Amino acid sequence: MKNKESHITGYPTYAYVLIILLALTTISVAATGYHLGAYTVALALLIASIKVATVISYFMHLRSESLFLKVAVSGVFLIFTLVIIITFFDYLFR
Amino acid sequence: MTDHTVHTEHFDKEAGKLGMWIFLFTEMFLFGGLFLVYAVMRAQYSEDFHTAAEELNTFIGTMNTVFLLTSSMTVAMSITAIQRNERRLALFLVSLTLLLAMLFMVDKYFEWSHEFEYGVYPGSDVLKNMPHGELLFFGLYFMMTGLHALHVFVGMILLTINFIRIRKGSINQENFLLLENSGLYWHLVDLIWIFLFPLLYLVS
Amino acid sequence: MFSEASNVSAGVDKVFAFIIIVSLFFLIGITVFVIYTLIRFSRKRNKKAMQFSDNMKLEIIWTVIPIILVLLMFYYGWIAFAPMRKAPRDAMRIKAIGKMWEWNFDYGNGMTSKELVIPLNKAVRLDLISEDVNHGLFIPAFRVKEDVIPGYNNYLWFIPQYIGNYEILCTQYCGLLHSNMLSKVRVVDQAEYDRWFAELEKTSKVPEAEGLIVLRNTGCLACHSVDGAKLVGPTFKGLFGSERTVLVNNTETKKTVDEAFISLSVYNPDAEIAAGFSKGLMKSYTGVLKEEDMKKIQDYLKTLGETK
Amino acid sequence: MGGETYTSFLEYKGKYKGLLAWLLSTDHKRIGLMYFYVIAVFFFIAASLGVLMRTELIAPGQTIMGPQMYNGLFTVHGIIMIFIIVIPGLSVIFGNFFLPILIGARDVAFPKLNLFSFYLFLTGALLAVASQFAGQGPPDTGWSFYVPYSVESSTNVIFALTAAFILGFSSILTGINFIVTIHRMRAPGMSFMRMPLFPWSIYATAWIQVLATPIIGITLLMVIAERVFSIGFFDPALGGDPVLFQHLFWIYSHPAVYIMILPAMGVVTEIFPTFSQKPVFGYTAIAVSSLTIAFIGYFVWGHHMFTSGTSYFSRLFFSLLTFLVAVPSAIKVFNWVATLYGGSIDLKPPLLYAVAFIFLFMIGGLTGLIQGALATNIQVHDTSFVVAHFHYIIFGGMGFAAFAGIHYWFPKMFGRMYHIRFANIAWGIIFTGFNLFYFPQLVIGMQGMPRRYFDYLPQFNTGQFISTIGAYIMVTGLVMMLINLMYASRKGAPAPANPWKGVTLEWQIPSPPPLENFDVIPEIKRRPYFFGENEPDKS
Ligand code: HEA
Ligand code: HEA
Ligand code: HEC
Ligand code: CUA
Ligand SMILES: [Cu+2]
Repeated sequence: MKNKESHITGYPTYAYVLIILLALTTISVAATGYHLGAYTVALALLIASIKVATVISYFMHLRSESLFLKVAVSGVFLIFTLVIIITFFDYLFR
Repeated sequence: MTDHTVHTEHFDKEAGKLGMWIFLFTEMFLFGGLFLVYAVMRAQYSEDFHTAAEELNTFIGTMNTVFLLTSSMTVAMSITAIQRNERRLALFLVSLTLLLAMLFMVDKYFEWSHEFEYGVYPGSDVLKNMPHGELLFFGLYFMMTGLHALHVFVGMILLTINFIRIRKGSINQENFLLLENSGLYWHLVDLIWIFLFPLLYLVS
Repeated sequence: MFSEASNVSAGVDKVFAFIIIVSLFFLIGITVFVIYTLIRFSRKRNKKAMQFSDNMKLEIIWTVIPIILVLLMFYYGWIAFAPMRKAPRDAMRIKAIGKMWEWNFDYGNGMTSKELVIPLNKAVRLDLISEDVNHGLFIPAFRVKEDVIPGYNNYLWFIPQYIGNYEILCTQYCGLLHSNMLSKVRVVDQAEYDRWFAELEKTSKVPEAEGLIVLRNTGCLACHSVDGAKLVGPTFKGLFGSERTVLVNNTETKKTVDEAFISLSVYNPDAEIAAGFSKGLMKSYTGVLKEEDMKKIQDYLKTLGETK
Repeated sequence: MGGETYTSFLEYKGKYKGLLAWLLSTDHKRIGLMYFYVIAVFFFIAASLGVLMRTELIAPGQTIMGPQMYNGLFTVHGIIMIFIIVIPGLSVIFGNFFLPILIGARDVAFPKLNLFSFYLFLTGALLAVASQFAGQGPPDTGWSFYVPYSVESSTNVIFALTAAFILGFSSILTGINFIVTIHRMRAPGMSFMRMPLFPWSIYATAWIQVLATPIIGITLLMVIAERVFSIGFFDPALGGDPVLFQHLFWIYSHPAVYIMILPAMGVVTEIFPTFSQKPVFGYTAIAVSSLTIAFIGYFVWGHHMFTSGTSYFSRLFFSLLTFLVAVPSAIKVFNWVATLYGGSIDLKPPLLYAVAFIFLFMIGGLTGLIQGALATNIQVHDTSFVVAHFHYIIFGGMGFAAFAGIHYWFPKMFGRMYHIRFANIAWGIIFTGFNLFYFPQLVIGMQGMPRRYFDYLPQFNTGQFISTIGAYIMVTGLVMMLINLMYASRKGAPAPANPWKGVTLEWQIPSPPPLENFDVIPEIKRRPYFFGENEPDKS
């Protein structure tokens, strides 16, 4: 791996990220008020995933990490999603 | 402690960080198991989960989300501060993070004691007389938030160590791996909460 | 060669045969080849090793052929399995109830039997119910097996094709006497089945002794038998009125079993330990067993008492 | 030990003296050896329990013990064998000792963490043994801890659960350590494609350790919570779901079987080229198939639950994937055989064990295919067929690979040589006994002899009897092997640096290796397993 000089992220970037995160939280709380049926969970999870992606790439600096780490992180999420889906092969088709 | 008097290895920062990331993967799967149980239970008892979730206080949950998100930002900023050799600012940011963590725990404390007052705690009679789905919901609730609170606690210890070492100067512009890794850990605690919050407080 | 005991058994056996033949082909083939290589290329005969390390064509061949073979195995396994999950609607339904450590077959209307008796050539569907932990119902000759899990509605079905007696075994580990949780299937012709069924109707009208029901529901029968078999604890058969050697504070004493003896044994089992058994196995039933139930047990044990 | 003077890691004196010099050492080789001793002791304990079980089964009815005792025995036998011996086994012993050397490093990435994992491991192991004696008697749930029985049983289940939990964490930390070591500490010039294949298999294994073990951790925690607080995740009386437990358990425990076998495959892959003086055939295929096994192996857990009332569709899915995961194993077998072909073969004990490994692994794997097919699984599930399958593949596979590895690397580890003829004879006895032992189990399993049975129907007596005799024969051989090795480790003739004419890095340094392995970190210019000038220089 290259011996890079550490990237330094400026304070304003972090502040913007926080604002986005808080805004998403507000949306997600507000959305519970509306009865969207089955879509509520989907929406809540979608918003949570966006938040998580933001935290990982900005706060945890995944953006500036090696390609290997990026692949590994996505791989971990992929495996976990697959495990859930495959478990539901049992529960949904019973 | 070691008998390696002739150790010639240079200090490998990348290795430390990589190790931390991989450790975080295992943490994700640790909670992942609980999320899987949650998903299956919820698919079977969605009605009960709904009624049980109504009893949780969304306000407290939301406040805690705000605390954690903000603390995530402050800890990330503290790394920038160290990188720019602004030690005072870094100390301030780390203590701010600790303060927010404290607030989170206090909130949690009130929430749990409120539930205990109503006789809702693991193994209680009130719980046993609830419909199965609600019982499961609360079981999961205590297990998930309990394990999460334990992680917050560990994170606080780490942050305190960082605080001391920044003051002593052993964490500095050249060497701040511990702070970076603690930051990563702290973000993970945040990540998990980001999922816990809608799943436990916002089910409808 | 293939079993025809049930409608699915021949299908299963064919899959066995297919996989075993393919397996033997590879096992023997590779083994012979390795032995040949070890001899032909031993250092004595072959001083200098050939140096090669790749062959794309070979690699592809031995990736593709196994893939085809395993897909075939998968397919045959599936085809022979498919009928096992499609019970016909008009199948005769019997509840198979598993509990530690016995099987009961419930024919409806409170008629239960310890043995599964079924008519020849009729589809039978067993609904699997567990009263405590996991069990597994296995009839080797029929090639059927499903787990009996509390809170689940699992089932299995088959058509018996030969008259005879077959074993039923419990295959899911369920505690102490897992290996004794056995029963039998008796496949009989229709006429005999009707006769047996009429008999069952008659006997099941006779109510069970109240004490026996209490014993069963409290779980005593897990450790004590009523037929003389030695389980964890001493049997109840012939107990009442007999003379027992018990350990009181580590000294052996002889006592005759009466109502008081039984009460003490149940409410404070460690006070007097029957000779040959260890302390702490039986827990006190104080607060669990009501006085009136105690009375029923005592009355029932009297009927099992010494009969000479 | 050559003419030049150096201090080997065995003799090196650091800050501490005597035993402490070992107990507090962070040297990867010393830690590897400590694991070796601890695991050998536990193997001996668990194996004795196995032999006791076999003795009980020599005849139907009660022979030497009652059911309570028997149930405790197979549970503790299973827990020790699985969680203490085969899951960590090869990767902590040979991984610790040889991984750094094979990639040209002086130690693992985090030596202190390594020592810490060792102590976690020791704690877990001792706790598992304590569960035998403390409190209410040995746990009797089977190593799979199926609920609801594991929640209801009044025995020491919590001890065993906690032990498994701690062992899991030790395994995770080791995994992290190895992944980072492989990423960061390879010698200059050693690209991933120039790395020997044992490190490759350790790499694949470490990823499974890291990604699967936490699941069992949390599952065991849930069972503990259920026992202590009656929370009710799995107990149907409280609305829980017993089958969900099985899912969670096997989500870990299936990948775990590949944690066991991958390092074993790595070990024999090192042995074949050395003893045939030929490069490994299909280097890339072997390396890639390790990763494929690790990845697909993650999604086949349901084949342990074909009779648990899981849905029709999921049974199909898991059966299909089970078959697919068998293919990379097949590829490896073909590559090993091709590696031998055309070599100049020196049939020494390590190679004998490695060849026996192929044979027994094939039987184990092919019986796995029978279990993977839906129709036949119904018949053999939870019978002694399964018992034979996994003893063939774990003991015959991983166990024999371990023996092969020990005989291969013994001179390097201890700087001494064992008696070769004696080792060959022991091998013969073990191999014969082994097949006599487990083959009848396959047969009676197909006829319907269930597993975990303390007592059995009379028609299975012949098979069980032969089995027990086979077990005794095998034990004789194992004891001979043990004696040979123990004697050699103290009194054996000094071994040269490279007794087998190997070409990987561990053979380029003295036996036993010096404290920091290499004076000068070597620079790697070509693929491993290069035995002459004939091979064109790839990559
Ligand atoms: C090291 C451990 C290990 C390994 C590597 C494997 C490998 C395999 N296992 Fe095994 N298994 C266990 C350990 C292991 N297993 C254990 C411990 C249990 C029981 C757990 C319990 O219940 O207590 C078990 C149980 C088990 C079951 C459940 C049985 C039941 O309870 O009903 C199944 C079902 O599919 C299965 C299948 C397989 C398959 C298909 C492989 C494959 O990966 C095998 C691949 C290998 C080969 C195929 C052989 C080599 C190839 C050739 C010779 C070439 C020819 C090949 C073809 C034509 C394909 N195993
Ligand atoms: C690594 C895995 C492993 C190994 C090696 C063994 C080895 C043996 N096992 Fe097995 N066994 C399991 C894993 C293993 N087992 C598991 C997981 C189960 C399932 C448990 C359950 O159902 O929950 C099981 C179940 C099981 C059963 C079935 C119980 C039942 O279902 O009723 C039986 C019965 O015969 C048995 C017997 C034996 C015997 C006689 C040996 C013998 O082969 C052992 C003989 C070996 C020796 C006597 C060794 C002497 C010591 C040395 C030479 C030390 C040298 C060491 C080093 C150099 C490191 N075992
Ligand atoms: C876990 C197993 C277990 C259960 C359940 C159990 N017992 Fe026992 N019981 C034992 C053992 C072991 C002994 C012998 C040791 C002793 O005397 O305490 C025993 C002894 C006895 C004795 C004295 C017999 C003698 O020969 O001295 C009586 C009477 C008895 N039990 C009745 C009961 C009744 C009634 C119940 C149910 C309410 C019950 N037991 C439940 C294990 C059990
Ligand atoms: Cu019932 Cu085993
Ligand atoms: Cu498996």
